[in-house]
Amino acid sequence: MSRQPFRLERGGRIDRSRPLTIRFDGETFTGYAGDTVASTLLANGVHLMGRSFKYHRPRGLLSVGTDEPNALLSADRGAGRVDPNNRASVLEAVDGLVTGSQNRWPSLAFDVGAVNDVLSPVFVAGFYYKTFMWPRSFWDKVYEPIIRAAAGLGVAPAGPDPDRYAHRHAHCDLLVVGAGPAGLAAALAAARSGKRVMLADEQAEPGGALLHDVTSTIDGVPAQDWVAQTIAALDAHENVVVLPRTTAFGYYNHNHVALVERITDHLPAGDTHGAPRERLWQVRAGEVVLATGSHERPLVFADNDRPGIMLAESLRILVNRYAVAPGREIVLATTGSSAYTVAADLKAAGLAVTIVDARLAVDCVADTAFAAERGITVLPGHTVVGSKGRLRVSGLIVAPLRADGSVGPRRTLACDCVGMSGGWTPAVHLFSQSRGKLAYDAGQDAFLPASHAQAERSAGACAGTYDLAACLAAGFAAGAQAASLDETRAFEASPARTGFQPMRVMPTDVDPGRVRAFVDFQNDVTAKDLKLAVREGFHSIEHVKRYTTTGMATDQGKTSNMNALGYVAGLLDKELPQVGTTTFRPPYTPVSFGALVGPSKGALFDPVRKTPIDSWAEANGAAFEPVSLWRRAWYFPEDGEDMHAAVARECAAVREGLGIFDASTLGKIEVVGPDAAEFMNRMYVNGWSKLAPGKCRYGLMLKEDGFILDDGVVARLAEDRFHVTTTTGGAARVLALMEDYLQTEWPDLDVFLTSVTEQWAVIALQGPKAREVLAPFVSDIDLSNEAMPHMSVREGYVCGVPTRLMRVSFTGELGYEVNVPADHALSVWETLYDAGRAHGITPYGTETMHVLRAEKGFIIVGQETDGTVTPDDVGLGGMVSKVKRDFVGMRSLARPDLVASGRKQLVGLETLDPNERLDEGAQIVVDPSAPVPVPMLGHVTSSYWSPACGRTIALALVADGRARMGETVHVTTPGGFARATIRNPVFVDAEGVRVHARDS
Amino acid sequence: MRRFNLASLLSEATRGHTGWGRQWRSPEPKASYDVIIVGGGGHGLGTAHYLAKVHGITNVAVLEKGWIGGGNTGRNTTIIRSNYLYDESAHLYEHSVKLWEGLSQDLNYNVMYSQRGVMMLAHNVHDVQVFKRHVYANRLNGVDNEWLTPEEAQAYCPPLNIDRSARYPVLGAALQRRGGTARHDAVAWGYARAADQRGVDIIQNCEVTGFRRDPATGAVTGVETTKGFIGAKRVGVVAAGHTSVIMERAGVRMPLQSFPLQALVSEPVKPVFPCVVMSNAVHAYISQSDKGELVIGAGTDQYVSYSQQGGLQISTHTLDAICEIFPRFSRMRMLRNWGGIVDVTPDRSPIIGKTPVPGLYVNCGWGTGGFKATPGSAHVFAHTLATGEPHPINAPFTLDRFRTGRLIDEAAAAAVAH
Amino acid sequence: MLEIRNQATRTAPFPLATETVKGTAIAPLPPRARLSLRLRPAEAARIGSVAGLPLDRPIGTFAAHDERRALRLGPDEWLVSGPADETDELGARIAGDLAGIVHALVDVSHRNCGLAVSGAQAEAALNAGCPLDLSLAAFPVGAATRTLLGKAEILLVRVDAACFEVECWRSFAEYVRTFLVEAARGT
Amino acid sequence: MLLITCPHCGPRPELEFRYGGEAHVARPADPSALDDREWSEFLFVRNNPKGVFAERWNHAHGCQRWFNALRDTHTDAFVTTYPAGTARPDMAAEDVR
Repeated sequence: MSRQPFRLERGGRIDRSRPLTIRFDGETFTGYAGDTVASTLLANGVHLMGRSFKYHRPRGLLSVGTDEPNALLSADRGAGRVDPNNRASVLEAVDGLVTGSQNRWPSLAFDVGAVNDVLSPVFVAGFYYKTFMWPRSFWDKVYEPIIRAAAGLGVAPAGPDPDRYAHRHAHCDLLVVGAGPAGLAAALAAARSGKRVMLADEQAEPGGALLHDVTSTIDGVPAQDWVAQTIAALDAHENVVVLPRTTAFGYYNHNHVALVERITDHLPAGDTHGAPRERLWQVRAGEVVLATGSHERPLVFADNDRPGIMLAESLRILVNRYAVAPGREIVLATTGSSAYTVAADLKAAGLAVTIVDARLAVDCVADTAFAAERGITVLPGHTVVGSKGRLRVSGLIVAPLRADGSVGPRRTLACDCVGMSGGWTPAVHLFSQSRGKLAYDAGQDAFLPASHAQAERSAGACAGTYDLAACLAAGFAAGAQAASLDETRAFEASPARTGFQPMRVMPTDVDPGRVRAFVDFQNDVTAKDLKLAVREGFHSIEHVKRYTTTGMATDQGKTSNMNALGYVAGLLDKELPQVGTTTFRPPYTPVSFGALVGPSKGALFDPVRKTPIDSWAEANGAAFEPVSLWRRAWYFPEDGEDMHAAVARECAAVREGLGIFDASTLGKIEVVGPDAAEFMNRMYVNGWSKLAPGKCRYGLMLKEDGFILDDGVVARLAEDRFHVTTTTGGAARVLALMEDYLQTEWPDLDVFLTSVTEQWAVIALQGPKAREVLAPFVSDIDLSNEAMPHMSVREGYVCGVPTRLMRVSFTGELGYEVNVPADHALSVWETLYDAGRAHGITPYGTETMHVLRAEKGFIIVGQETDGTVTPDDVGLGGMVSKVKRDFVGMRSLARPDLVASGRKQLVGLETLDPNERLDEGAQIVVDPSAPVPVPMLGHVTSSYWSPACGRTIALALVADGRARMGETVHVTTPGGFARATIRNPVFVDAEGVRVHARDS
Repeated sequence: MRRFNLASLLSEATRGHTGWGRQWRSPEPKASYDVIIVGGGGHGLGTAHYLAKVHGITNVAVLEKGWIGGGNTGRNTTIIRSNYLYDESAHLYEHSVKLWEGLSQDLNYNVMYSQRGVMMLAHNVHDVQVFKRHVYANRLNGVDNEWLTPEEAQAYCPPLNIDRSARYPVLGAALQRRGGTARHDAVAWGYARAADQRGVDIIQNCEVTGFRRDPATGAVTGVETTKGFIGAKRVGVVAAGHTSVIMERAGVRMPLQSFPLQALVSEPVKPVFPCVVMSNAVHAYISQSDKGELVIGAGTDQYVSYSQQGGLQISTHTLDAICEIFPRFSRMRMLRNWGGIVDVTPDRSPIIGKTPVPGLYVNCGWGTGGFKATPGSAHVFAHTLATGEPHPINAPFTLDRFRTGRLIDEAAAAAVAH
Repeated sequence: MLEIRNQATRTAPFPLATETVKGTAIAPLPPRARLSLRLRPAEAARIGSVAGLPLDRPIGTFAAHDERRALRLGPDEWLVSGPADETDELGARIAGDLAGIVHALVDVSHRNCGLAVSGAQAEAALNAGCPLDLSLAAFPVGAATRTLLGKAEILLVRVDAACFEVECWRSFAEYVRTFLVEAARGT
Repeated sequence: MLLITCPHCGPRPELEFRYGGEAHVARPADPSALDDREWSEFLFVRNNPKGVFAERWNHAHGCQRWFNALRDTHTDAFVTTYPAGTARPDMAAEDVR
């Protein structure tokens, strides 16, 4: 157990009364509540936390923020709760948390992959485009597997994720992103308006940079007290919601902002109480104030990536917020003023500090005076040319810059920690995502928000304002304006040390082509890689980025982009804006798939629609198949039966006795109004004016392009009322298409459409005994053949409940479709089933339905047809009205290719071997020995064992099929070809006698 | 120009890689060219390469509004396959796959065509019918494609969840082993370098603002650009999502609509996903890049847009499906989410060929699937531009098919179930 | 066979027990009579009301009279509901009121089913899947609209500050109920 | 996700809407009178501008009414929405700024 040798005696926002332990690479370390994993490790003197992507260089923490590129760890919270690539800098320390380093073997300290570092002269940017091409077959088998295994950082989770994730849609008048000084002031200003305010911040507690500011005062009180007062003030407003641990990661159209809230990861495993791990917030905000702060820039010099070399402000955070000494002997290398504040705080915490300032002495007089007052040594006008150490920095090599720009003699400053500050980059990510335009501000060397695309304001450091009082005032003004309050307010606050001289790459005394000065740490992109890219003609920053991969690591270039852009601009001798800024894409920081998926998994991935009879089917052993969102009974196996046997038995039962089938999923639309028949005439290929009430007719519907869209039986209930059925999958599509035509093309028609798919459950009774079994339960309807012939509809009662009873058949047998109100369906089904048992009633599923209709040559839309089939193609050309002036799709039927010869037509197929069942989808050829590409005639659309025929049967679409009756063709099989004969597609009862069965 | 190979790479390594020159020049436009190609994506640059290499036409300029490869070439999920149903499509995409197979060597630029296999999952009986139809048709067309049982599919792609109780169980899969992925940026750069080597001028930051036509014949005589007028005997427009905008400047209305298409990648992880998996039923496709990122594609947003930005709901919907099929990825994180602009024709097949304007040719309408076709598309379009007549492979992909009704509708052929 | 009339029992598409999660109660509602009424807006304005229910309320609200309600879902669409045993009576009354006027009246009593969602967190639970602004200001008591809950279409009615009624098509009931329970857990 | 103002229901999230492509493409009164080219233009050829576009939307999960919108396809900003069957308003993107 460690004793935290680098923990400072006093200070910090950690809770020393709540110690905790975490594990890292098998060792146990102690820390306190309020620590991150990084601060815990550093408190214990552990700086080596990771290995870089390409060269496997030893790396430590660079930043304590979300911009951390190096210290990426796996986090293990128990079974199934393991995930890679967590930033140690923001990963909250939780008692019992197990972490591990990544991308190293066999250990972090000794990593074989570091051989890449030795080979780095070869492995420069884009090297793989230039080699690995010979021999050709080696790419897949040798080169690529090696490259892939070397890349990739952490290891993907191994099993399903046991955690729950929540979603929340929210609306507010004002969303403030970032609870630093500007964001807090904005929320404070808006709070009193009474409007709904949301304030989101990615850190565990609000306050932003003020949480590590121990010297500033605001309006006379210490900054951290001001934070506490402000939070208390906001909490007192019911209209304000403060969301800590919540990152706004995506700014989408029309002020739609996505945030992710981390709810349980900071809690010990036993304390989560079933709460979701994370919550995705989708906020529609009237106004947005972005107060997202800024990121510090590293300095680019040789070997600037050793563990112990960090961003300067991060050292200040470690000391002031976490009470951790990142080292005892610290050198701060800087090109700007903010590092002096860091130095003062480090010194105040008892650490030895030296400042190396690349600015000439005359350019940093005020800063050096400030340092001198505090007894801090400053080397102004010095560049950094290298560092020493291997797994931890042991010295910084510096050299004076001469007036002529040359570099003087080197000297090494011994140290165990380095802070670097290359200036600041406003975090304009969300602003840029909102499609606001950025403009380059040369004075600040930064891209700043210029013109807005949405109802948005940027305030504070993200808009280039660094002084505390100015940030507060800007935030307040933004919040007030966003809340339509005409208010401003001045704040009194300690002045901040701001300003820097941008320096893309530190001047050096050696051949810059030989040193490795890292720009993008994680992806191991060096300044010389950028130079190589420019040399090779990659001049757009997007090209440079893609060629070198700079800015494409998991930190998305937060620390590297400005250095890269500035350096490339310098190489090209162009202004920065001419080289461009890379586009910022969501998410701001990586977001778990789980949070994005939310509840939509398992049973909630997609609704499973069930019919009212589903429970009966399940209880009776049905196998189910998914059909669009529905689950339908597929077949009802009896003990030991496979699908083939069950379907054969079910088919026989329907042909010889009685089958009962749940057809409830059929789409149903009630078409009502004086113009109903006219509307139907326009929507369907056939005519409806002459269909008498009480009659049914099979209808066929096209899309405007002339191809079959849907079909179904239509019953005319009254002059002005049709009960239209559609296919199961087509129900929504057909209704939508009808509504579209009705509302937008023919608004003059007096017709209304109502979906009744789920009002009416449909029980199909099919088979010679259908009438006999049904009759006793029907009242008010005469079922006799004369009174109710095939294709008729009657309204009355069955089992005492209202019914729309249709005498229709999709099987070729005497049949009824009993429509009953859905809540009554199960009861009616059970009554009919019980009564039918004496007659051998057999429940059947969709597979049997398919076989029975195929025996009759009936098509199924979507199986015999795809989106390229006309009525004539499937032998239904006769249905197309010759007298109607127009209907949807009619004109297209006359297009040249739709009337050309050689179209595929529906035929039947019989294999020479009556037991051979063809594959649905099999292709049909004349000559199987023809050279590739073998010309194809068509394909098998349906294929079954037909109990009625005692053999297999198939339907197929075959070019000029109707002219090929009797021809023998060859059909593909998994192993070769089968021979088959083309025939008429009706296999059973071609005369259609059975459906007209006389009264028994 | 230096050839790329291990020897040159090692030799440069010893001298700090200072000997590499530009991969392509950055010339000012000449007064006129034999052929101008509008659009510096993979298809356009490839067209220039094949014009020079196959047809000996080197007085060619590629005009790019921004930076080459910056459109859909650099924004797609890099899936390559040729297992299309219809003869016309199968021949086109197979032509492309064959060119992919030798492309690195042809260009002397490693485009990393990785034939790791593309697997399409069948989730219901209808999918099975449709995919088997593809498998059989492909085989007769000389395109590899095979049917796998769920167990075989999982053996090929271990993260696959083949639990039969899943909301959309895997009933089988069609696998094209020769399919795979490639490094998209390298395709643009490789073609640019190869074309440049043969004398083609690649002109970036040059937007075509209008067309000049012969008043007598109506034929195109050149283009107005932000760098001035440039004469041309023939002009080929290969502008993907912006084709309608460009063609309107030539007075031609196209049967095209431009939609946002989104994709996303995860943080990089060690190899975990060996192939490409597509699931049409749940609208998702996924592979893992050589860098380790899971590369995930979604469907288009529903509305026409040139904003290169879509709604979050498209990505979340896709991830729903990905996590349902691959539950282990729930704790992976989305690293980057972006959008492109895809131009979609009514039958979702491309238009490659002549236009009503003499001398003006167009290659567009690749929708969500253009990357895979890059070499084949470029090769036949070069033929069309060089000879004035379509190559037999692109002959069916005319603008006129919308008049005759002879559509090539692969999506319709996979019609949704009854 | 009239003697067996009305003997068939009604079977609800979800369990009849109320589920309470983190203070949010999700309770099945008893069956109701529901009639979809379609009528041109001009005619509706002229008629004023049917079955004692005003037709001229703003789209997205409902009018109530005794146990009857008329939800105005669109310019020409109302969902009229009442006690389950009044379906025929309600239909006849409306048809009578609209005699001679072009309209469509379709019985959808069994198409929809309802759940009550109540409790202080009801709004938050619904917002797990409903993208609308459900604050009292934006969606007050009396509001009624078609919208979405996750991947299902619902009818959402606010009957009280802390009580909503959610109706959906019957086959989506299991999904909607499961979704709401999960959503309540996530509040 | 877009925020779309339904003329009947007010601003609602895009999730509730279904897109319908270009507006004001009236179905010919007598399709048979059109030749193949004219008919194919009606079927397939659409304006696809980068800029203000008149398009159709259906409030599918709301009032279920179709309506039209002017939207700038470059920025996705709506200029206005208006009922189906009414003429395209004479407005440009600048009018709403």
